[in-house]
Amino acid sequence: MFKKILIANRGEIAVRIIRTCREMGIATVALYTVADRDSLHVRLADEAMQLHSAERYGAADEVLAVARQLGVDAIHPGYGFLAEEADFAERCAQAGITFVGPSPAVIRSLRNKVEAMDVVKRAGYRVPLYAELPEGELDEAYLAQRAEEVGYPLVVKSARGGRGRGARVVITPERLAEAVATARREAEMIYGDDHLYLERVIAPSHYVVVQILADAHGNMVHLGEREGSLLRHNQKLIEESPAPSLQDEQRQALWRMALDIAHLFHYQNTGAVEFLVDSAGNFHFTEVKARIQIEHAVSEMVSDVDIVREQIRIAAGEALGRSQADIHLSGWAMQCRVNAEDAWNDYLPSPGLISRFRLPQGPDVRVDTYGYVGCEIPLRFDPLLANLIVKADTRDACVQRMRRALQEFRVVGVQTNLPLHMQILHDEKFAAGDYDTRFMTNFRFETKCRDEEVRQDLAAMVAVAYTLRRRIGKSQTPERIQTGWHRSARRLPV
Amino acid sequence: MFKKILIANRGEIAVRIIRTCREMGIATVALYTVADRDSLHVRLADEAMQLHSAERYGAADEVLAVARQLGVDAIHPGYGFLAEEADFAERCAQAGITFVGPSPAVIRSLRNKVEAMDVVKRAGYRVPLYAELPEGELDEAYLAQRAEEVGYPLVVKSARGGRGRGARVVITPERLAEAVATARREAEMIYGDDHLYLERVIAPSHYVVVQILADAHGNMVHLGEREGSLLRHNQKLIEESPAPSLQDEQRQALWRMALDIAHLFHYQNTGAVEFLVDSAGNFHFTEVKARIQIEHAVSEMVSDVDIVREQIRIAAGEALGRSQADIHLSGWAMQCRVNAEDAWNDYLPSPGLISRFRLPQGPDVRVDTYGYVGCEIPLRFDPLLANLIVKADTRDACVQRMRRALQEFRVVGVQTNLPLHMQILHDEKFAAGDYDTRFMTNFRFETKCRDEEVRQDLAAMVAVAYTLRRRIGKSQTPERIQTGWHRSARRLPV
Amino acid sequence: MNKLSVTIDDKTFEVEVSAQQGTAGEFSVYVDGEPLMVYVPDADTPEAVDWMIVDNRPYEMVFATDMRSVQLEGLRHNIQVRDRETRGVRPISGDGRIKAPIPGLIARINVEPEQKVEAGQTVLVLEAMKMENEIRAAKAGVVRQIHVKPGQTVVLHEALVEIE
Amino acid sequence: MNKLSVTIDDKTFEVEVSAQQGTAGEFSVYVDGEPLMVYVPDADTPEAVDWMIVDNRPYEMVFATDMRSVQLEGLRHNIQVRDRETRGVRPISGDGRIKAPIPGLIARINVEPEQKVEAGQTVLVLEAMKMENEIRAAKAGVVRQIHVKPGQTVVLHEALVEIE
Repeated sequence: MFKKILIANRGEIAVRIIRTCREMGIATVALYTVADRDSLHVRLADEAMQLHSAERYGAADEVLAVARQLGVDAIHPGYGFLAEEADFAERCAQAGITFVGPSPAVIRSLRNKVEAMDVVKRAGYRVPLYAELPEGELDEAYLAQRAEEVGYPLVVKSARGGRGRGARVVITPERLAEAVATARREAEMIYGDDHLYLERVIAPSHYVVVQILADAHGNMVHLGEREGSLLRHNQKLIEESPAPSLQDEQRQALWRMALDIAHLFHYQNTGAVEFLVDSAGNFHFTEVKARIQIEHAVSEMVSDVDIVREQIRIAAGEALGRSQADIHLSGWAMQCRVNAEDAWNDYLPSPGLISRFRLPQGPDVRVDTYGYVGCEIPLRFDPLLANLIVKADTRDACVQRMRRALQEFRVVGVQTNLPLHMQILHDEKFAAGDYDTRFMTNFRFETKCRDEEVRQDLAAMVAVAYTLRRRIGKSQTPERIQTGWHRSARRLPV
Repeated sequence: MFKKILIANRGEIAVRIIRTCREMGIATVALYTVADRDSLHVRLADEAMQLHSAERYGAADEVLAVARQLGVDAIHPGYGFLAEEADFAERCAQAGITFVGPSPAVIRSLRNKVEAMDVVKRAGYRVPLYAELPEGELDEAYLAQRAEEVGYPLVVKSARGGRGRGARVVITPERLAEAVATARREAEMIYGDDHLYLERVIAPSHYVVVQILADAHGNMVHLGEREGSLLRHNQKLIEESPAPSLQDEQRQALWRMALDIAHLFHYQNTGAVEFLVDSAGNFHFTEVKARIQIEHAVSEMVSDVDIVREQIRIAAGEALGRSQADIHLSGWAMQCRVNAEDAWNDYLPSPGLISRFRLPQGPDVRVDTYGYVGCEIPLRFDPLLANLIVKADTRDACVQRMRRALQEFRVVGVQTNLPLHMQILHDEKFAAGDYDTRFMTNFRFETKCRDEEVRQDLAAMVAVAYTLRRRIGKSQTPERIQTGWHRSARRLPV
Repeated sequence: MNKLSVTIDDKTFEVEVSAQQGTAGEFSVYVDGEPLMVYVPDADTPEAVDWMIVDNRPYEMVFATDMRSVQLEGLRHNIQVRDRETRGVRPISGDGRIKAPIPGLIARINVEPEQKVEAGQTVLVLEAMKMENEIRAAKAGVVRQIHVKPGQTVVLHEALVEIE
Repeated sequence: MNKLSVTIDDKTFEVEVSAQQGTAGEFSVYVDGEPLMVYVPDADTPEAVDWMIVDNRPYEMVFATDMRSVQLEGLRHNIQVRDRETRGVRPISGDGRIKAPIPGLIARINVEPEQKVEAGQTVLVLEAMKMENEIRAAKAGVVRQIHVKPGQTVVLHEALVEIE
């Protein structure tokens, strides 16, 4: 087994990986930028090195240099940044360092979304209608014709990016040319590759993924499916397992299909095979995420498998050590992605210094976060502050538990989307498990309080708060309070 | 189901009960003394009432008065205080309020430890040698003779108290009379009942309990056993399930025996049947704890059953709804009792205001606590600050996970016994599961640091800390810092 | 005792607040005549207050640092407080120095150096929690010094203007 | 640059500390000649410091408020710091007022009002972190005022004695 692992990531996933490494007796090396220096992953690691180059956690050269300098024998990329970068994985191998993930070849074949769909389609599985676009300038007529083949509404995507960033939905032909141009610029900017394709939109639909584990000895298992149909800005806000939209027979079929598809690519390590489920209940393969996912803990909860531990064991060449029969999926798990963003201000990021931080506790409640009281939430990175995951025997109990956990979760110093989650969890249709990809589009964030007793009590509390503040004479300049308050959260009285 | 439950307790167990009530949609009423007003259970409850009488949480009259005033339909006593008080349970019934626990009759028959042992002995089960002592002044010769029948070493116990408080070990006859006198005074003081008995000491031994659930419809199940042989001052420091000292056949026999004994008392609700296991592997029944226990979460972890929820359902007259076959004990769970006490100062209580509080997180780690940053830990009550519970597939993995969790657990403002737990978890024999009731007696708390690099780094850090403090001119009077620092943890700069 | 008008979103309540003698953090409050007991932890550090108990109902909330809104149970409410006492408040000190009766922001200054003023004449306007307080001269005289500028924030009892 | 003797339990280290220019919270430290880089978060609030990074090794610790012990990785170490500079430190101000060069506790006062003192004569002893600092007169003169008493704690630059 590895002696020392470098974690080329930040935030809650870096903390998550450190925890498992520590339990496995593996020393950890954390990386940090100046903005991240006070993050929890730096405090918890055995060693911590600062990154100086502009690419930050994506700086392949610097990461490899640190890895060599500190003599690590493996690098865990987490998600994003250097995950799913075949070239980086190759350079690790050349440096004699194990990349915790699939082989460069597998990453490459999966990173090109069009080729991946070709393979799956040839194998006889359903995929969305799609059409690859040649590089360079395109003849309008040709473009229009390709679009006709796919049909409208369609989405213009980066061949490297897959679903998510850089994608452009086109409802009618006249918007096509412009959308392609924009998507090309974005793809070039985000992925350094302007290779595009058109994909037919399937809506309404359900997003489901199957979590799989595959070792180097030909053993492959799945840990059930997750549904992530609750999206905002292409981000999964809530994910759960099992998928409420599926019947058990569908589940079985989905699992088999996912394993077969993973075999097509000779997949290894952990990954998620993603599908769209149309209203007729057909599964359309979209892509394979060749890395750990933000929502992996949901599958950990229902399967009782530590996915990060298995990832590391597989990377070290060990056998899975459990067959599908040994994996008992039980109960219902759900994850809320808690972002540092302001639900009352168009969900803009809300950076700042955390002055209070109370994590929910109790049976089968788990929070993965890099925050703590006194920790600065930087503006630069993803607003993801914490993953709140709960599990219970049934979906109803799971929803009840999540509501309870959300109520206990307390963050002061930055604004979070906890109020949004609370309202979604109290939405009748969501509570009934009756939702699809349209849910968030139609969801309205409630802002009015209708309970008169609460308002009366609130009036009393506001009056007392005002009286107290007036009594203690202090300047009320917001700036001074925002910085002052927090900083002074550790100051001695003079 | 109940609409509103009053929780006649404090600390982590009150918080624990509130969580389940909330998930069941039951409103909660918290009680608090002035010293406890800032505890988490007050903040999380739907309603909170202050207790004014000197008996505090044991004040039957006041608790019932509040219950009537706020119209609760059930009272959960937690452990200690009004739990296992038959008279109180009776008064609840008279007031038309459900007492969440066994019937008054059952509590009575179990509360008298001598009668309970009589019953179990008559039924043909092994119990320690014991001899009841008549009330009032005792003739020396008679006392000596009763002691001879029991044999030395023996322990003088309160018939109401059972193991724990008020118990006195006697090694040789000459100490007997004095021990009996002291035990009598203590029993009178603690339990208001000076009824004593002598019990033969079984040492070395293992303390094991079987967690059971029994409904009003004749259904009874067990959730496996726990071992709590690691004691200090009669307090279980660490408890785990399953018991490392038992073989599987022994386990099976123990479970059957526990259920049979519970049936002897027509037991209902949740409880723990306690045994001593001697070096020959014989089980000696000692008592039934007729309430939820501090260590219940260990059984929750391995059985996936929310014991508090079942307790409430049973009290409401509902059927268990699962047979023994539906309960799958899996994995290994362990709990560390984290006390606010100073390991370097003879484990004296360490009250104070919590200035930093970082709870360990990650897969299968759970913390039940009433503390948070800004919370005052009162001197008056039990030093129990938090229960840290972890679960993993195997005992080795469980120990690894507990070490990791202890390392993450951070409390500043009060001193805790976390360092003691860390050292126990690193003890070779404990790690091997090879320990009995003598372990803590022989355990030596390590205080020396042998790592030279760490000391060199420490010297550097101390020098920097000194330099910083000197640069920032502030009074260094410890008192002012201790109070000042914390209070100011929320002060604005002037 | 302190008389306030508290507006929560669109609804205004008339509130009276008085501290309980001898019981730290406890206040007796009347909301539209309705008596309530309010307990506040850390009453000595108001900016830190993030929960209270009203009668027997505990609430956790987050006050905006400028007290213009408060978050409670997942909702954000706009709040406004008008103080029926400090409107047109008289200066604290009997002498010529006019001090700030409450912390706040200097909205307007109505006088100039060397200007003559009558007793009770408005010298400047102090804004605190969205409420304008006219600060008046205690006695007739000449403005000798003005220590503040419009837009400046002042702390409690900070000297504002000196009249001779 | 700051020269210290740091004793951890029974072992004493000679340590030199100097702040890195322009990089907040970073210090260059020599321990018995061994160079180390130390990063301190919240360097502006020393009492709050509960973790640091030495070179690339992060540590979490708890310093006792009196700096007489520190807890690290489950062990408690007695610590003692002696400052090789401030022993016999000269007063900050050139004039007759002697101010505290470091925060601490007045251990002894060696002079009385109206007493004549020579330049360099010890007027009082200031104890800080288990170390006694002799505070001396900058110039000859007569003790006009003594602002402190033995046992009193003083903050940085607090006026102690006035000599005329």
